[in-house]
Amino acid sequence: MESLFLSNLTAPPLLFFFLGALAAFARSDLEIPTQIGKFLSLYLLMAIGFKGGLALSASPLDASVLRDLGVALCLAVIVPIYAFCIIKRFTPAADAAAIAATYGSISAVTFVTGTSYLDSLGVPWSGHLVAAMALMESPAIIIGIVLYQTANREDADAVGLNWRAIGREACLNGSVVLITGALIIGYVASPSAAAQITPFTADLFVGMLCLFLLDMGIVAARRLQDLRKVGGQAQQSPGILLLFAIALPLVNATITAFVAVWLGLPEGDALLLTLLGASASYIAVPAAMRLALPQANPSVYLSMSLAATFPFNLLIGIPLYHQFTLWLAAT
Amino acid sequence: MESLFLSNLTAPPLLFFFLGALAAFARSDLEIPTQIGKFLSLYLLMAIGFKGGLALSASPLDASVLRDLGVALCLAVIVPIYAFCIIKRFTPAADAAAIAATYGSISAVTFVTGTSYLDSLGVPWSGHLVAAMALMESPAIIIGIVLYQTANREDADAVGLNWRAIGREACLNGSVVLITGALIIGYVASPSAAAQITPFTADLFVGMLCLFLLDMGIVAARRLQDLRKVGGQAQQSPGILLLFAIALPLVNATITAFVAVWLGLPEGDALLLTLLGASASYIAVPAAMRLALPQANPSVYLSMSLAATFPFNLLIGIPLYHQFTLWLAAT
Amino acid sequence: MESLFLSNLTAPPLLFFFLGALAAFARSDLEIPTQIGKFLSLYLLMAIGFKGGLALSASPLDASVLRDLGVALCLAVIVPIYAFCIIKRFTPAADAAAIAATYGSISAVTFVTGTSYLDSLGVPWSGHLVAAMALMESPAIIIGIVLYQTANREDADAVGLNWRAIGREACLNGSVVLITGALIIGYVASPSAAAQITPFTADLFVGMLCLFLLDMGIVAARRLQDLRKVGGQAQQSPGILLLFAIALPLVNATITAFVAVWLGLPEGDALLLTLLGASASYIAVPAAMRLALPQANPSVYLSMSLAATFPFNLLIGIPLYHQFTLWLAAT
Amino acid sequence: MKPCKRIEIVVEEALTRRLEELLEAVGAPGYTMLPRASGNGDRGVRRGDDPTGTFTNCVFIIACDDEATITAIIEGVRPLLQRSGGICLVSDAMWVRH
Amino acid sequence: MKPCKRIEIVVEEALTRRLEELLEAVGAPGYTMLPRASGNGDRGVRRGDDPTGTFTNCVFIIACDDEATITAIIEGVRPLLQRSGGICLVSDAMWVRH
Amino acid sequence: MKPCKRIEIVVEEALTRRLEELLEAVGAPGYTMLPRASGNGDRGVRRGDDPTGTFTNCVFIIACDDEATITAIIEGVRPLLQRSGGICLVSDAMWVRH
Ligand SMILES: Nc1ncnc2c1ncn2[C@@H]1O[C@H](COP(=O)(O)O)[C@@H](O)[C@H]1O
Ligand SMILES: Nc1ncnc2c1ncn2[C@@H]1O[C@H](COP(=O)(O)O)[C@@H](O)[C@H]1O
Ligand SMILES: Nc1ncnc2c1ncn2[C@@H]1O[C@H](COP(=O)(O)O)[C@@H](O)[C@H]1O
Ligand code: NA
Ligand code: NA
Ligand code: NA
Repeated sequence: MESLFLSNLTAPPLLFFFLGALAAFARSDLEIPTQIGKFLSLYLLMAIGFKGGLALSASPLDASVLRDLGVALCLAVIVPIYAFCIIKRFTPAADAAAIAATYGSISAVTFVTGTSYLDSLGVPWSGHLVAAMALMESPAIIIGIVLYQTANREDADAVGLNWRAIGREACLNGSVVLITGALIIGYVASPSAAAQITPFTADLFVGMLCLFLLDMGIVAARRLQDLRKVGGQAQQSPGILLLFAIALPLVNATITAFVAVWLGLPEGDALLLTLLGASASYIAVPAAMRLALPQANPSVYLSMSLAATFPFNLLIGIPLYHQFTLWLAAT
Repeated sequence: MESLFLSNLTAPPLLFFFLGALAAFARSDLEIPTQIGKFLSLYLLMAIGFKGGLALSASPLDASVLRDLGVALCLAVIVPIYAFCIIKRFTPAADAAAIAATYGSISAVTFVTGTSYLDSLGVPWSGHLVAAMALMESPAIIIGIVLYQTANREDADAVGLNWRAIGREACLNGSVVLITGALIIGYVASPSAAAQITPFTADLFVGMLCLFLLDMGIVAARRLQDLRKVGGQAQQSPGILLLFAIALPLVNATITAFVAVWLGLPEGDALLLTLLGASASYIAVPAAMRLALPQANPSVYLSMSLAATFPFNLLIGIPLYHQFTLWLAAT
Repeated sequence: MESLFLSNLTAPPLLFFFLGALAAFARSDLEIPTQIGKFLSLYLLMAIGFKGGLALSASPLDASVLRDLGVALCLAVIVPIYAFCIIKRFTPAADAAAIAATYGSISAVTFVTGTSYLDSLGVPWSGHLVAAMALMESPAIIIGIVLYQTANREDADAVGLNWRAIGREACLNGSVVLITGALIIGYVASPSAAAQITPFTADLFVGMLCLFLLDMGIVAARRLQDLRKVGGQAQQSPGILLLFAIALPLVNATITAFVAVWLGLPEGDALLLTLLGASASYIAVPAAMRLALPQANPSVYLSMSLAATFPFNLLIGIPLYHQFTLWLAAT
Repeated sequence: MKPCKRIEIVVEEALTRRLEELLEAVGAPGYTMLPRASGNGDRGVRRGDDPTGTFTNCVFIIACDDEATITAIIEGVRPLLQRSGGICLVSDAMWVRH
Repeated sequence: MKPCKRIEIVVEEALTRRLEELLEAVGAPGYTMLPRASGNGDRGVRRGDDPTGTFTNCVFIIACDDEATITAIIEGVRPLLQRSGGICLVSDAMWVRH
Repeated sequence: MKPCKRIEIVVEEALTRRLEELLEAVGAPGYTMLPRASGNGDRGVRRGDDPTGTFTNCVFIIACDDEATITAIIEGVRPLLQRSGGICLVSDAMWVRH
């Protein structure tokens, strides 16, 4: 087990994340330009979508695939509900709803790092997990807003929520569209066409991931510093928020791992599904929440997800959940 | 014939173009940062120039190459002249001149997509077509302005055109310089030096093209939406403009295809030359027109070229012209 | 010897540098977006660091490596001191200090172009030269400021230099952090992990270098034009500055070459160390000088380094120093 | 040249589309938008560096010479600022008519 | 501090070089240019997203305290705006002399 | 709405952090920063195109209604401008309170 942790911690993508975080903590001026950060993130979404589509086209779409997708969808609906019930005891309803939505959704880069972890161990994984990821991105947004509205009927009415706009923004946010689109294109691509694209999507993948995680390390470390500074503004102590940022992924991972093992998923798929459960969104959901729930404080939910949960999942979560699902499957 | 259309429509680059257009029509927030769009476009120009130069250095420069280049240059001069004569009956002279220049010039990305179409079919093409492309980019700019001046002597004099500046801007616009430069560099590069660069210029080519066409899909769809909105501003109905945007490439393609077959060009070269005739500029010419003919409305000529002709050539034009040149050559 | 010069001048990276410079002199609108320029530069630093780390891990860290690093560090301390003594006779003390710091430090891209030159000739070089480069980047900044303070005690006191901030900015500037970090990551990476990243860091290297040198050609040519325009502002004639910009690298190269040959370095390493001595910083040092020595004129030191020394080293320096070290070693 | 008001609004980039829709709805004669600004205010630092755009601002500049439209813009932007932060400055300027 | 005019000009990015040449020609004391703005006006939306720069704006800010130069800038920019669109605003400001 | 001063500062990007620290130190109520500006002035052209950021500017906008803070900002920024160049403009504006 220790070797899994160690080999994860010395994987170059992780080390580049560390490098970025260290640079930011030391106040180095190392910086990835914003548009490059977005480019790297678009690249990763496109590449993982295309990879998933290729893998999907290689194995027939059968009932078990549909079952897995259905289960993933259920998780995306259930997780934010119980998360909201727990968190709202400690924070204002708007913040609780935004946190619930954040943790009910997923982080594509955490997933992508998981696939690169599995690839480096030589453990196979199935393409339909990418579809599961795309499916799990949006529902939490809707659920989060409904929960808030139920809890705070008056305020919500006053705002006059535009449900059509929210629905559209949830389902059509850029990352969902790009992953889904690339997945379908990879699925329908002829083998010769796919072969022309794989040097881009496959060979560069780990290198681009390294560069993106370098950026994420810088951003996460800065956000952590800012969080300490403006800690007083939030209505909760940073300590409580940090606790939640570690506890929520652990709880979600445990539940998802049980489901994965109960479904009898193979090793790689079990880890990836667990990782989807454990990970929290830091792009799609915060973007949607700023529009639909502006009264929630982004320094709370975005910082928890980006500065605490994301590094935790990357550094400790991946090998931990791997070990846990293996152990569960063995018992 | 149907299979050519179908295999073209399911080529990943085209599908990414669709994906971008769909995302924009659905008002998704999917977006490629501007500087990334420019980077992808620079990459494609550099890569196609280098490829062309390598191909050119492999086959001796003989009389037929010079003949083809001469013919390409003639096309670039003649096309805008007759286009102007037709269009100026329907639009103000400035707009007619700008449209003529736009359609007399070429679209490097349409060309590049054509080469990727041929590569996927295994049809060879010659490097000197890239040189033809570079040659065909600028003349239409000068011709367009001369035409406008001839038709509108008074207004043109009032503006006080700076011919030296126009000439320089036409011949030294960034894309011409980059394609030509990369072509020459590819031509003189030693085989071992070329081998160090091809992983960049050749292996990534289709993947980068996919990402760029995703961007172009978004931009074209948005421009189409804007065109509908501000339709009333132009002095023509959008319908007429759309008609021209489809009719002009068809006419130009027909003429160029006859020339290509009359020259006895091999299959791949005939398609590429036809594509150069049929395609319309949406970078170099509009940029030059904004400076030299500001009285022309860019919503007219740029939208026609970008939002109608470009997708038309990509989706239908390429296999159609292919089929047509094959049929012409056979009869 | 002529063949070395010629093969260097026809190497694609150099030709792209020429292309950019030509485009800028001709006032073409060819332009690499700023964030793309930074991305390319980050890529090169990451790639050369990673490459160096891999090479280092392949050969055992022995005493000679430590000796080379120590010598490199000494050079970085001595060069700015004698440079300052010479230059301060001709320019104000602040400018002299900034120039000394600039030429005492190194240019990573010149180094990188040197490695690509060696690779194309099939001459091997050692990974620890990358470590030497990282070590040589910062000391000159501190030395330069100390020299200025010693020469101008009063002014320096008035400014109230914040030595802690200067030290941090010198040692933690982005390029040092990225090269060092990537070097360490390359060193500890397992062979299988390294194999996943090399398509990114190694295969794309020369292509990305070409694109970056295209950008540098544009920037250097523009700076040269600006230098002529504002020449009157500086307190020295552009002629003197240009002379220094060629003489300083020649002197530094001669000294370093003697040291390299005296150390008995193999051919490739001797060239790279000489190149480190000869090259001048145009990113890290100017950035630090703007903060610590704002009274020095950046049009002087940055233009000398970027618009004269950088092209000189690239075009003539690399083969010249190569020839010189070979000749020294033979005698 | 004729007198007008120069309205300058700083909001986070996520709200760009909302603000554009508002300006169109109230009939603003035009606007210019500068993206990718960073900033600092009551709600803490917005570095303009994260991939979400939540901590990135943008600046709108609106020249307007119609009293009613000016009021409509200000009243329309107020709730936006209340919920999501930002500032709105109004100053006098002369509009060079062309 | 001394009083001056703050001139703000929005034109499309393609005209940047023309405007810079104009400012140099009339002897403007300096200028600052913010690139990559989007906008909306009489000539429709300019999204700032296309690869041509035709639908992208930029903003020039010029501080100037010389009457004659101010007039020269305004008169020089007017035909540019007439042909290609854009706006020019002039307002009062105090220039902190250093 | 209440009256305030709108302070606009152009400095080179390398000084961003210094200026931010200054604004924090004197208690400015907030600021907005627009990066990647180019410009021209006494010290020659700054194209905003080089990899060092030395020839790139940025624009700070600060709304402030407290006399003492305004003075502190102006006096704090003056030595910065003296050594490294740039400009500082102060004008009147109305601050839309939300
Ligand atoms: N006094 C101010 N001057 C200039 N910009 C400000 C000021 N206060 C706030 N801002 C801008 O508005 C954004 C949101 O402000 P706030 O809602 O106060 O956090 C900040 O990130 C700044 O960009
Ligand atoms: N009233 C206005 N306020 C601010 N910016 C404007 C205004 N009108 C036009 N603009 C800017 O000027 C550009 C060209 O305007 P127009 O020529 O009216 O289409 C627009 O894209 C805007 O960026
Ligand atoms: N009169 C001015 N109007 C607007 N911006 C200016 C002016 N003078 C200087 N600047 C800006 O301040 C920067 C430094 O100016 P300087 O110190 O005069 O070289 C320039 O690059 C411009 O961006
Ligand atoms: Na989750
Ligand atoms: Na054409
Ligand atoms: Na040196």
